[in-house]
Amino acid sequence: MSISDHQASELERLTKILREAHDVQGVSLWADGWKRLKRNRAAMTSLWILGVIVTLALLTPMLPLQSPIFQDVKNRELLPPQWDSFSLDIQAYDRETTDLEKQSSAAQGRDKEEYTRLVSLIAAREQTHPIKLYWNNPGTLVTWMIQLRMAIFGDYCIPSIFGTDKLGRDVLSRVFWGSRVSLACGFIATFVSLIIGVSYGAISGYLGGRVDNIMMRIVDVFYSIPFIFIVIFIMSFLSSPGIREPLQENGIEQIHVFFLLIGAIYWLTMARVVRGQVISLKNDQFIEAAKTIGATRMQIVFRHLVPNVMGIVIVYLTLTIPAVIRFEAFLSFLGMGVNAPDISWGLLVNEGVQVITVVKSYWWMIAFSGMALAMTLFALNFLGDGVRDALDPKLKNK
Amino acid sequence: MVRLLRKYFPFLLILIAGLSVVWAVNLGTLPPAEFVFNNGTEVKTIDPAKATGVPEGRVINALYEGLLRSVPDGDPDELGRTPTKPKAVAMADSYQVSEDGTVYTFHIRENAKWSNGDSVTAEDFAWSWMRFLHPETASEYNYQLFYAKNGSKFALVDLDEGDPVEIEMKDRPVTGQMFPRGTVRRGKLVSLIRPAPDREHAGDDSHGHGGGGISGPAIFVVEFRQGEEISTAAFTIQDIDNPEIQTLVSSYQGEFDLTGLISVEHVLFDFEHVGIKANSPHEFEVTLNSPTPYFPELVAFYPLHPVHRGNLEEHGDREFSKPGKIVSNGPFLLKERRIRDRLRLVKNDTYWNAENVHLNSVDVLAIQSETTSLNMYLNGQLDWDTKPPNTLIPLLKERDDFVSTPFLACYFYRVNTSKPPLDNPLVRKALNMAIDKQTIVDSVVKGGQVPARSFVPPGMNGYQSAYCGQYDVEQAKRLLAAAGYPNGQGLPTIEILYNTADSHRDIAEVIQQDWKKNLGVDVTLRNLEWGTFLDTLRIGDYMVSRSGWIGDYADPNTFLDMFVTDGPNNQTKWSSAFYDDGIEKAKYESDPLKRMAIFKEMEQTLMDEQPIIPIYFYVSLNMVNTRIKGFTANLQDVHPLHLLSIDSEGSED
Amino acid sequence: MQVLTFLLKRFGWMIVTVWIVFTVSFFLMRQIPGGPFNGERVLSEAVRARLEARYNLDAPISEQYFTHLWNTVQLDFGPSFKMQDFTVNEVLAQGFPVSAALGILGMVFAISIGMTSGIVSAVRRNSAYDYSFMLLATLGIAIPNFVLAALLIVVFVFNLQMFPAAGWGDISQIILPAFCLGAPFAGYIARLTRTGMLEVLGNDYIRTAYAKGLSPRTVVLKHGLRGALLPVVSYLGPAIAGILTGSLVLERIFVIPGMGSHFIEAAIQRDYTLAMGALLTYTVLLFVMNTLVDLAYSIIDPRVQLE
Amino acid sequence: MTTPLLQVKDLKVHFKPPRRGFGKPAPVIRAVDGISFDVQPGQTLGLVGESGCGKSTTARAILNLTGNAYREGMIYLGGTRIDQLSERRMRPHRANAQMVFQDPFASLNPRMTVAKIIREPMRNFDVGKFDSDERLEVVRLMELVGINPRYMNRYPHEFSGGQRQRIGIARALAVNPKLIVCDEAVSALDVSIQAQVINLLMDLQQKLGVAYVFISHDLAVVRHIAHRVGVMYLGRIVELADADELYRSPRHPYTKALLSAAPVPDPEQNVSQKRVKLEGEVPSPDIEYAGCPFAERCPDVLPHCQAVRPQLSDEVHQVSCLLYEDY
Repeated sequence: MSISDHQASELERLTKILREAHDVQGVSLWADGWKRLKRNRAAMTSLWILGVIVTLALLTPMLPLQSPIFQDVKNRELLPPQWDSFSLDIQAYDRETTDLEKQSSAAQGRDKEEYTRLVSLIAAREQTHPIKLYWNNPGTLVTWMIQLRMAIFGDYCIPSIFGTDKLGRDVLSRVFWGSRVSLACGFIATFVSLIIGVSYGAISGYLGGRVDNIMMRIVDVFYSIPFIFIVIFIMSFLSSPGIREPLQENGIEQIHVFFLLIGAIYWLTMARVVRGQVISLKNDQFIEAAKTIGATRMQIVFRHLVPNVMGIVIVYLTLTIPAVIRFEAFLSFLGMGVNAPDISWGLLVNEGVQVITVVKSYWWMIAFSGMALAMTLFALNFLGDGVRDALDPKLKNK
Repeated sequence: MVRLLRKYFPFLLILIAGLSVVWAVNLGTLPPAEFVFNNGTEVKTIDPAKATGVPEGRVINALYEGLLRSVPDGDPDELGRTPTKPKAVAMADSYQVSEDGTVYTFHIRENAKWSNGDSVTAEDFAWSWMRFLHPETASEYNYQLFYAKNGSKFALVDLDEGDPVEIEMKDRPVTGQMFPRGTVRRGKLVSLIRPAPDREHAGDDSHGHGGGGISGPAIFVVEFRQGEEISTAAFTIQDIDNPEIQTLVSSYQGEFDLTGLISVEHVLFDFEHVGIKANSPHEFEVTLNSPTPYFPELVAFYPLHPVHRGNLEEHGDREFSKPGKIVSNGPFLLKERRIRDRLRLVKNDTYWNAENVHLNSVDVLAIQSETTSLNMYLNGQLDWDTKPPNTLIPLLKERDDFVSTPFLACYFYRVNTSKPPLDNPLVRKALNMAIDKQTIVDSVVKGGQVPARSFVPPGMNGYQSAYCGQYDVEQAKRLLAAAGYPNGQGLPTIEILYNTADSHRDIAEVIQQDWKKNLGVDVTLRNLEWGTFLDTLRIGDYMVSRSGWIGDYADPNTFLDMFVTDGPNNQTKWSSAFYDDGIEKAKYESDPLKRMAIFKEMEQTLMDEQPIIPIYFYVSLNMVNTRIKGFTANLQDVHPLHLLSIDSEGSED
Repeated sequence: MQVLTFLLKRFGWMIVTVWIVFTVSFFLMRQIPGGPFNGERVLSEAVRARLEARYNLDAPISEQYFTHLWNTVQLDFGPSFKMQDFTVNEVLAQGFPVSAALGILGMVFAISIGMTSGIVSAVRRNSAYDYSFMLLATLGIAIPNFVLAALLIVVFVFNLQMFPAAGWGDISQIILPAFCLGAPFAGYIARLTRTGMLEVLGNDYIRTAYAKGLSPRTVVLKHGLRGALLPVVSYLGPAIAGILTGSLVLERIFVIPGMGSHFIEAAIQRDYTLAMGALLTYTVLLFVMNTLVDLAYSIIDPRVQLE
Repeated sequence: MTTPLLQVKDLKVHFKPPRRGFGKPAPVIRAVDGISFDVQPGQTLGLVGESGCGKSTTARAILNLTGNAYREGMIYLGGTRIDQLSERRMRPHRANAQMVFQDPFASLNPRMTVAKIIREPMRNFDVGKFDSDERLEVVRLMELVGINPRYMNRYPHEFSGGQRQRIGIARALAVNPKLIVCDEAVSALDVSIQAQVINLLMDLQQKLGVAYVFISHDLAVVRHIAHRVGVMYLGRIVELADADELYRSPRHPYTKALLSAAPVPDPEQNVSQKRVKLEGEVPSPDIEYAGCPFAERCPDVLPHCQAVRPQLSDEVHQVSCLLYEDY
């Protein structure tokens, strides 16, 4: 056998083993934790609830809901929860448009004047199409989803089982649409805080010494800043004429900045938590091992340290999301939250709080939005507990 | 030591907590007053000269009293509103107007007293009005006295050569406060020396209309006469060693000797030549530039209430109004003041009409939340709630303690006439006609407000408002088509700006929907918090903006003069020479009928051009405990506290 | 000695913090649109110019900065722009004790209710007490405090007529707001206490203590509590910050004349000096509290080192 | 004699421990206090001593892992002085010297699969590609260290201690190092497993010609694997000799004591030696001694031992004791 033959057969053998190895997949710590989490009934229920809430929020445009912003102050103001059926008039509108289109194609060539009139009328009807009216000029994706909904459910709408608000809008649909903003706020802001906090904390903790000292003093300084104030200022600043237009031209709405801003506030505790974990991990031998095998500092931080602190980070995330959602509600209370026609749970709850008086309590205005908010936060809390138990290394070794 | 601390730490913590609770709950308490009402917000100041706003007015009218008082008087009209009239039931017991309507003589009642026992004299008024106009006071309302002869020259330091001037030397007895003033010398301005170049820029403010009097380096050469002797001296309000002044002096080549240049506090138009004069301790005379039929209303307005000179000179500008220091002449005294909590007023026994003041103590609360305020009212903690929440008004209306009438205020949208397509009056008219104002009134604000078809609210004596058209979708569509946007095609998105408060958003949302539905116009909303909102409005970075205006007095002028070209409150970029002329003409018209006719014509112009879209006229909304007597619904929503009394028999609780 | 150097160092950092906050907010405030003298009624230029001169706002920004900074160093925050009858110092002097009282009481509520229910839950693990307490605690965390306030007002003010609706002055008026303020933190503290206790009670030395014949109460209070105290104390820092924010809302709902309302109003109305004064007060307060928490932490846990 | 692969000259490593609580600042710990030795290519140097004598610090110092600790002396690896290199400039040299760690449970990243763990150094140094597929190289290495390569996608916690140590060795070998520092590499393992791993290491030395610095507190283990052995006491080498020589005729009283306390691997040889019992406790490394640090516990102590510091003699069998100096 020649050398190359030998090599070839060796290669073949190794490749075969490699293929076999593919069938033997290990159980990572994550999978391990997940297994434990699955046994925790409260956490799993929470996870399911959250899953359902998030899915519903994502699919909201496809659900047969009434318009969240269309008002009927005359007839439907502050109705209590009810089962009276309600339907939209979109199909009729579309039928009319189709009729007009038929007429125009009939008129085409025959009666030029009539044809132009009809064409411009059809174009105008496009402009005033109910979808644009009922959902405030939705984006492409949402429009598509609403059209899908029209294809499935037609004009049918779920009745106002959550009642209507002071402008005659359907609370049920507002709660659903509000979930989109609130959850987006919770998740995006938390994600921002995660990125900043984890990187900052991990770098600070790993580098240690003077760098760590300075970085943590900076965190201390930030900790002592009452952020609500800064938020007020920055939001005002961003809405000032010289700033707003350039941002909008680049497709950045105030709400996006709002998300980022909240995220940028909540990274502090995350950074501290991560730093603490990193400090306790960084003298572990596998970190020294990583050094000896030539990993750079950044590799050590982000390949070796960060994945190992993600457990605690996830636990902390489940605490941050509720905090962020509550902060958004709090800002809405002060009138600095999302802008109309955007809806958030905080806004709805705040609207509800205003009509709780002894003269008359329009309880449905707060009950459902409050419940949605509380349920989400509740579920996140329980999930956080469950995740902590599942990932707790103390339990693991037993 | 540390270990000891460590051991007992939990107990220490508990001890600290306990002590702080004791301290926390042991804060001073006030027994409740006889009458408690919500003033809506913290008053910014109770110095009449500096105050603005309705809440401030309520307090200042209770603490101070002017020459006249606006009181409900006469028979209620068909809406149940009692007209309010400025009457001599205050410091003045009577007044006369000269035949040409320009000289007012007020007779101050003999028994008018300050709370420290001093008599209220005409001199007090002259001095207080001088302070009110003085540029250093920077009173926001000072234009109310620009009607007085030379009033604006004094306030705006609008000096021309030949004018009589007063010079305040830099020798104020108390530094850091404006009164007592330093030595004042009076003379004639013979020369005003200012840098020659840059006239193009300085041109705007050299006459003091725009830029706050004489700004930049200036040297005043003043001539003094003492018997036969005539002397001149040069003054400047800058520092002597200010380089600009130095250049000015060295480059000066005129006839006057500038060597003895003196730096002084102020050089103002001589107040002795302003039409405000104390003829005798009890006779006070005001000379106006032109007949001003609503001048008595201004006199009754709280900024013109007097303050006690000795009090102010002793304690200074900020301190004089503190409880314990304040000397006032109104029906009530200020007993205590807690910021953003309450003002405690007690009856003033030295008040001339004290026997007819029935309330012994009044608490003025500063509750901003409408819901909280209503809760406190319903809970018996308040006797008068000034702002019940909109949502509940249909329910509250049924109660007999709900007092509501339309008053002199309009809720309207400003339209920025410089932004296409809103520069087209047809578009503006179409927008106006496409708003279902009745629905807004019935279903959003709900307080019995009246849809506005004009800008000036109805009910003004002898005035018939103009008309801007009904809710008419077809007509609106036609107008829009005529403007070149059939069915809203090609019309850019319109943005409605509003501030984050009250039901502005609800209204904006309804209008957004009306426009979209009726005209096919895309509308976006933009809310800003108050400070940003005002600034945005001022620099004109908006398309359509929510606004409101409360009349200062019962005359169309208070509404209409704001839309003259470049008027500070115009803010719509709308300009009409015809309109400007009309408003100016009305100023000098002494025939009331003709005057009203001019106003009506002008308002019609405004409504035809539509730089503003009136939405509705406000109503006053008050919840008043039925045990309170003397509370009358009126056109200006003024409810002087000294007219209220408690009917103990009608008491509910 | 080491405590002293620690405190000195912290003091140094506090100065730095305050300076940073001062500088950032000074320039941020002047960057944002809307000056302090804007009102619905537009001022004439003359009056505006005079007002700006009165408050030194017409000076070059750098001069304003240094003047203001120097005054601040001397603890003189200047006159309030909007509450013209008062200096900022007067406003803060009136508002601070009120907020402090509310905050302290809220904190005491939070700690006492939280720790008690946490201890009970831990001792009676998996009992009905445990479940209901923990459910309540989670609820407390999940419900925004302004919602809680609205509900409590309906129940306690109108249905039961136990408390006045709002206001400030006597003890009956402080209970509801303090409770609403403390509730979410009580929830957190209850959970922290429970977890901390369970961790400690699972340790060997607790079993030894039982074996030595110590009564369960002694064991729980002496050893268990100490274990529970650590996480609770370390939570106090964020809790204090949260209490400050929470009081902003509750002061509004319950008409309490504290710092919170000044703070928000000043920011909205562009009352530069008052906003600055309130901001710096909060900053110092937060810093001092954080430092105290660190100190307390090192007292109860000998392993912790002061940096 | 060829040029040594590793040369350590007069190495000192001192730590300044952080302050704790309210206590006084702790004094400097002289973990390594002036040691020198060479390692020849393909040879094994054993370092023995009680815990706390500075063995592990020495190991870390060789690989530039002592962080911010104060360090003195010179270290040459393959002729290059490495002790003053920055982290970045050290990196290329790391491929030459690898380490196998004490705790098989802590030295592997629990979040990575075995394949990833072994592949990581290859990636970092861009070596070891077998037919341009690193995974094949991983398979080869796993076979080499005796783990079934089918399990390459498993995680460390799914392996036993001995297997994990083999993974650690595979990781060290991945970059074809000339030197591997084994820091108590087998002490955490059961005795039977220890033997397997030791044999593996020796096999690998045979096959690959790699040199070891083998650190252990267990004299028997060291004797088995080492060509030369150094005995450390309080941060110094007190005796350094060829393994056979050292075990056969120890000279330093400390070495003698250690050997007499150790389990007897070869009863015949130890008959003649009587058990030497050490008095007292290991003194703390934060005191600077004027004389011999072992003097307090030394059974053969001389009067001037407390005052005069012994130097390591300059022979093949080096010893640092006044008994062998000319006094």
